[in-house]
Amino acid sequence: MSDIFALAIANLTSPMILFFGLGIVAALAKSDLSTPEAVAKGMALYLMLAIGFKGGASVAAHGVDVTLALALVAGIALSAVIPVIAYRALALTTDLSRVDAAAIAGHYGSISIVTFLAMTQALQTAGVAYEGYMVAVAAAMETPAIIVALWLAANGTRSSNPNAVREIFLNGSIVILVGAFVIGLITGEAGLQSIAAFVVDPFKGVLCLFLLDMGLIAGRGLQGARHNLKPPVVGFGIYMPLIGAALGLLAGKLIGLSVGSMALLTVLCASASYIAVPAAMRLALPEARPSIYLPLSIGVTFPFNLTVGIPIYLYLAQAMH
Amino acid sequence: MSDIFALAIANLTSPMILFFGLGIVAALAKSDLSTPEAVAKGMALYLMLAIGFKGGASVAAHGVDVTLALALVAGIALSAVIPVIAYRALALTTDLSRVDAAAIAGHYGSISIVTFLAMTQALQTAGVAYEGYMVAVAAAMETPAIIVALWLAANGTRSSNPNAVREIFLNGSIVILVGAFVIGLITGEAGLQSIAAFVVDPFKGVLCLFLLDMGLIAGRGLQGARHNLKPPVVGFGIYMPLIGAALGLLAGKLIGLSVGSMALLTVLCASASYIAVPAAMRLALPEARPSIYLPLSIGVTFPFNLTVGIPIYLYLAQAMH
Amino acid sequence: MSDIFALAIANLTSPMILFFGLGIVAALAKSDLSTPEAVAKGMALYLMLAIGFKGGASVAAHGVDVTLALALVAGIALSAVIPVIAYRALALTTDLSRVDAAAIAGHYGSISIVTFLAMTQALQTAGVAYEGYMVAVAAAMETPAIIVALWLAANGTRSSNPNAVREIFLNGSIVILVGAFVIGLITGEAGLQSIAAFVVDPFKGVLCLFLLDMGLIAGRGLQGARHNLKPPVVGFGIYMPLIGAALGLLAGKLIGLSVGSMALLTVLCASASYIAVPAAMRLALPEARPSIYLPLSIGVTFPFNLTVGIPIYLYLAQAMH
Amino acid sequence: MQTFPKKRIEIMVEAPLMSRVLEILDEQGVSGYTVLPALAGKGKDGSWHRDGLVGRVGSMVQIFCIVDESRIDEVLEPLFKLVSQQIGIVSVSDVRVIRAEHF
Amino acid sequence: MQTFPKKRIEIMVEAPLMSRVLEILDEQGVSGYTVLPALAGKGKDGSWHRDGLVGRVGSMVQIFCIVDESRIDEVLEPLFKLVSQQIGIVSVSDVRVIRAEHF
Amino acid sequence: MQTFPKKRIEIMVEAPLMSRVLEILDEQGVSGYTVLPALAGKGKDGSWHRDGLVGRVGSMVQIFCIVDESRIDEVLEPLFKLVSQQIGIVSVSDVRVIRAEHF
Ligand SMILES: Nc1ncnc2c1ncn2[C@@H]1O[C@H](COP(=O)(O)O)[C@@H](O)[C@H]1O
Ligand SMILES: Nc1ncnc2c1ncn2[C@@H]1O[C@H](COP(=O)(O)O)[C@@H](O)[C@H]1O
Ligand SMILES: Nc1ncnc2c1ncn2[C@@H]1O[C@H](COP(=O)(O)O)[C@@H](O)[C@H]1O
Ligand code: NA
Ligand code: NA
Ligand code: NA
Repeated sequence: MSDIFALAIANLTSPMILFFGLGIVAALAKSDLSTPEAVAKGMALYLMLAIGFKGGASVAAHGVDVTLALALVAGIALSAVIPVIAYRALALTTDLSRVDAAAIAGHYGSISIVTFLAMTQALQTAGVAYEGYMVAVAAAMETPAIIVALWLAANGTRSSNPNAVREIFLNGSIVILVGAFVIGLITGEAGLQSIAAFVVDPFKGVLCLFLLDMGLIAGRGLQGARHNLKPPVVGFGIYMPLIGAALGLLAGKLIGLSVGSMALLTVLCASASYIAVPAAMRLALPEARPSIYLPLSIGVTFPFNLTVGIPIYLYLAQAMH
Repeated sequence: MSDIFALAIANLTSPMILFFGLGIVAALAKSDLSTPEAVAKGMALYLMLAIGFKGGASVAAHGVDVTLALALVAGIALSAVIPVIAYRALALTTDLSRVDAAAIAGHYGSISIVTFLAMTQALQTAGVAYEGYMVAVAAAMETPAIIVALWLAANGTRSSNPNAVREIFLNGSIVILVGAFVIGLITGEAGLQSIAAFVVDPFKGVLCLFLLDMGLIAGRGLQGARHNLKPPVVGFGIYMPLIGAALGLLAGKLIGLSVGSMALLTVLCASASYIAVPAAMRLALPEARPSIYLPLSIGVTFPFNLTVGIPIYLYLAQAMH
Repeated sequence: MSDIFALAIANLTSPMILFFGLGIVAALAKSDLSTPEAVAKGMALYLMLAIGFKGGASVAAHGVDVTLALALVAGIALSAVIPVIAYRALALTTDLSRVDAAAIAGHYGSISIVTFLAMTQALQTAGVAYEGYMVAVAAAMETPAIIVALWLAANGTRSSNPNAVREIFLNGSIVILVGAFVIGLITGEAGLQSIAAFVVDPFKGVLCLFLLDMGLIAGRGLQGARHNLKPPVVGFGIYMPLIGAALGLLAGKLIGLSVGSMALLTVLCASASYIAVPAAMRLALPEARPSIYLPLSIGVTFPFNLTVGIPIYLYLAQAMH
Repeated sequence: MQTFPKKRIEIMVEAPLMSRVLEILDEQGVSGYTVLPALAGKGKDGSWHRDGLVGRVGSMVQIFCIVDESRIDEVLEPLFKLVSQQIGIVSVSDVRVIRAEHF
Repeated sequence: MQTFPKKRIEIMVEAPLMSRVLEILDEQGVSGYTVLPALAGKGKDGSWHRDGLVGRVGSMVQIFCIVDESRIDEVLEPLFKLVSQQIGIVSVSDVRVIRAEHF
Repeated sequence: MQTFPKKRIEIMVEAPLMSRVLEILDEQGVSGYTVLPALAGKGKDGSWHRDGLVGRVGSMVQIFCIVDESRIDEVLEPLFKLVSQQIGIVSVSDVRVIRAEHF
């Protein structure tokens, strides 16, 4: 069991996190460094395809056990429960409108796949194994939170729309994650071998370039946060991940996940969405202000998890197991 | 000689085809999954550069024989003859205008490089060798059909234009294919080694992502087909590839191609263009309706060849050889 | 010590240069072959990230010596001196306005990172080693020339602007080069290993595709040159690199660089910028005509260095060492 | 050359809302519309830039639709209802077209 | 500030036709033009979206050209001839420019 | 439906100059603006095309800004000062908006 400082150093000195830091610095320094939107979207597509496919292939290799089902159920439950807690916390500690609070809550129930990826890399570095099906759990956790958020906001104004729900469940990131997972499941080891040079070898490097871009966005988000977010809201962006992480650790312990999978479930609970949920919120809760939930999720919680959170979560997962 | 079902299964369960299927499903389910245009164009560029370069390098390695010349001549002849057959078939079985029929005919005389790539992968899986110069044949078959189509339409209205012809022969996909082929020919094995990590290793994986995108487009095309195409036209999109394939097999047999090259010539004859020819038709035959020839080529024939056609063609190539 | 013709042949028959040639031919033939802007920018980003990171990692591996500092100082000095020479040469041999001459001078004091990359490849092929810190020298040489150019133009009209200077030093290409260099320095060999499959293996291949695109642009630049550039200006685009190269060789010799690093310093002095400097000039010297300095830098000097210059510079570096 | 007066409705709206706006235009039975990508912008709800974005939130599109003067109100009504609760603006200008029957 | 009245010709045309339109504008000796990419659209000939497209067919571009009122007809004539047999539309609107000599 | 008359200022300017123009608009305190990417174009200073470009030079952007008639001159003044020494054009046209208070 490696100690927490070693984990923190290993994390902070990984090329991945350093490129993320470079992006933040460049953004704060107002450099014109930027990735074209098409390239950023292309990398996101690649990362989700690769992680989904590898997850499916590893499930095909190691087979399915009952914990897979348990992990899925736990993930869905957590994705639905966390927004309620987040909503209460915001209601108590901030003066945000019910709709804003509900929208934010939805983000924290859902997940950030990039934070998930960062943890998988940290696990590799620490030589800790994890189950491939955690990708499926990640996909399953993306949407329940959105439904709960709409329900939380409903008492306020009713502007949800049947169409929205379908769009939420068929949003691109879920389709590619689940689709690639199923394909990996079908083609198994052989399939993985045939395209490993694409989905495995360059993966870490692409993630570095992608995190450079995420750093640029997070840096801008940080600036936005400075202007639009009151301290209690910023605080929420820091302690809410820890609350989520605690729940994730407990659940992982209860259903008997391996250390690696436990760390992944933890980071899924701790992370906040900044792709699927914001898009859904613009459709279903237009009154909620993106100028609040976007900077909070991408400018505060995302960097926090990536730099401070990951080593903590991994340490605790090892300690509690 | 592997039997047809084995080939069909192997083809349908390859990551490539499964990602294509994922794309079709996502499109039909109206998911917002999509690849940015720039990324799709970038992948197309990469695939053509890689296939051209590898073809040239393998010719440099194995040397040129008379069958290369024969294959080129046969390819050009087939590309010119098939449109005439297609045109007659459409005139007999459909009520399409002369111009529409001519435009469609042009698509089927020309080729789909992606279908060609899919066959090369199927050959690899089946462990069947093929000649590198078939890429040159593919390039040579792209344009003759267009000229014939213009000639077929000419009796109707005359709107062709000298400029158009130059643009047709210098269209990007031909330039990159032929150019990369020549470069591969010049740099040979050494050149291939130096960039193999780019043009060889990740190739299959990129093809998967590209086919996901093609599936999305084909899915939309399929929907278009449902609305704009009468049954006899859809039928044409299914049986015309088989007619083309038959001719390809015969020609391959006559000029004594290897099994692999024979299968490739067959798939070239069976496939229909959806990049070079449509662009040329918009320039030279504006009266022809893209709402007919695009969905037919990309929504009907392309998926048919990819899923059903390839194993059949490969089986027949092995059987007839 | 390999002779110059061998070097020239090796250079001209490398896939890299051949793809560059293909691009030029395609552009001159007015083919519609093109790379989407986003893809071109993405490749540029990748190349700079990779070269910077590898440079930093190799410094981490081989340690820092005094020549690093000397090389940096020499590079900065050369980047500041060359524009003055270029400016005088233009004043003597052409009828360009002071502002146009100053703007052009700035381009030749700064550097072309792609030409630098081409030389690193030529060194690899020739089996000549070079120091990783030369990337830092390249980054350091990008901007001094710009300041000097503004100063040269100042006597004419004064339209520089404090903002401009900041933007010049924080321009994306410098940030990514230096940032990746520092990250490589921190993560060292281990970091390099972890993402080698991304930054090392496919590098040469990506460079080929990128040079195809550069060829397309250079070809268009060449056409622009034909119309907008008088012979004396075109001549300057040929002899100025040689002057720069001479200074680079001398400086390299004086500070005792290795053969490889000497060749790299030479090519940095010989090359002219077509990304950072033009952008800076549009901001700080709007009266200077891009229709002159862009085609000159990208249509004349860049192809010259890539095809003729590199073998000469490498030969001389070996001869003088 | 004879041209006919029409109205050009221009809608700036967040990318995720695009499909909604197009649905409305379809319901209104307009003869056609075009969507142009926007690169960056600024308004009451802050500024945005498309570069590097991964999701669709935070980038906007411009939708324009040329309609006959007579249709203008019935088309604007629902558009206004939608955009008023969203980030975005709607403007109208005069244009003349060559093929009247086309619109 | 003094401005001068001009006409803004706007042409929506399929990407493959772009070069044709620009040739026409060059022949007409207009002082300049600009091409904007379109993302998606719908018209008599169906709807289209740029995403994922590999070829140029099925995506459109917007070309606009600011010309002097006096030139309008001679410029529209050939444009109309081309676009009438293609997928696309042409519209004209009034604009005012700062530098009259520029157009 | 009630609409209010406004002015639409449209600026074509080189990509590197974009931030300058936006600074000016901010200084003028306009309520907002939008930047659209341009694909290609031609003018007094030659023609350009975005494809394959690595740097930002040689490509242009279109910036439009809807302002109240009353503000038009003070906004045009500095824009003109900037663009007159750069590659680019400025034009103004009439539009009508739904939410007057928005501008
Ligand atoms: N008359 C015009 N109509 C439309 N766009 C124009 C016109 N003149 C110039 N432009 C655009 O403005 C850019 C710069 O114009 P110029 O300064 O004349 O080179 C051109 O490249 C075009 O994109
Ligand atoms: N009424 C309209 N308003 C705006 N754009 C239109 C309109 N009609 C057609 N378009 C655009 O022009 C393209 C071709 O129109 P059409 O020839 O009618 O199919 C469409 O795909 C749209 O992008
Ligand atoms: N006055 C304006 N002129 C041009 N574009 C505007 C204007 N106001 C807003 N926009 C655009 O519409 C978007 C949303 O506006 P808003 O709802 O005010 O934030 C902005 O991000 C701009 O892209
Ligand atoms: Na979460
Ligand atoms: Na064919
Ligand atoms: Na230089």
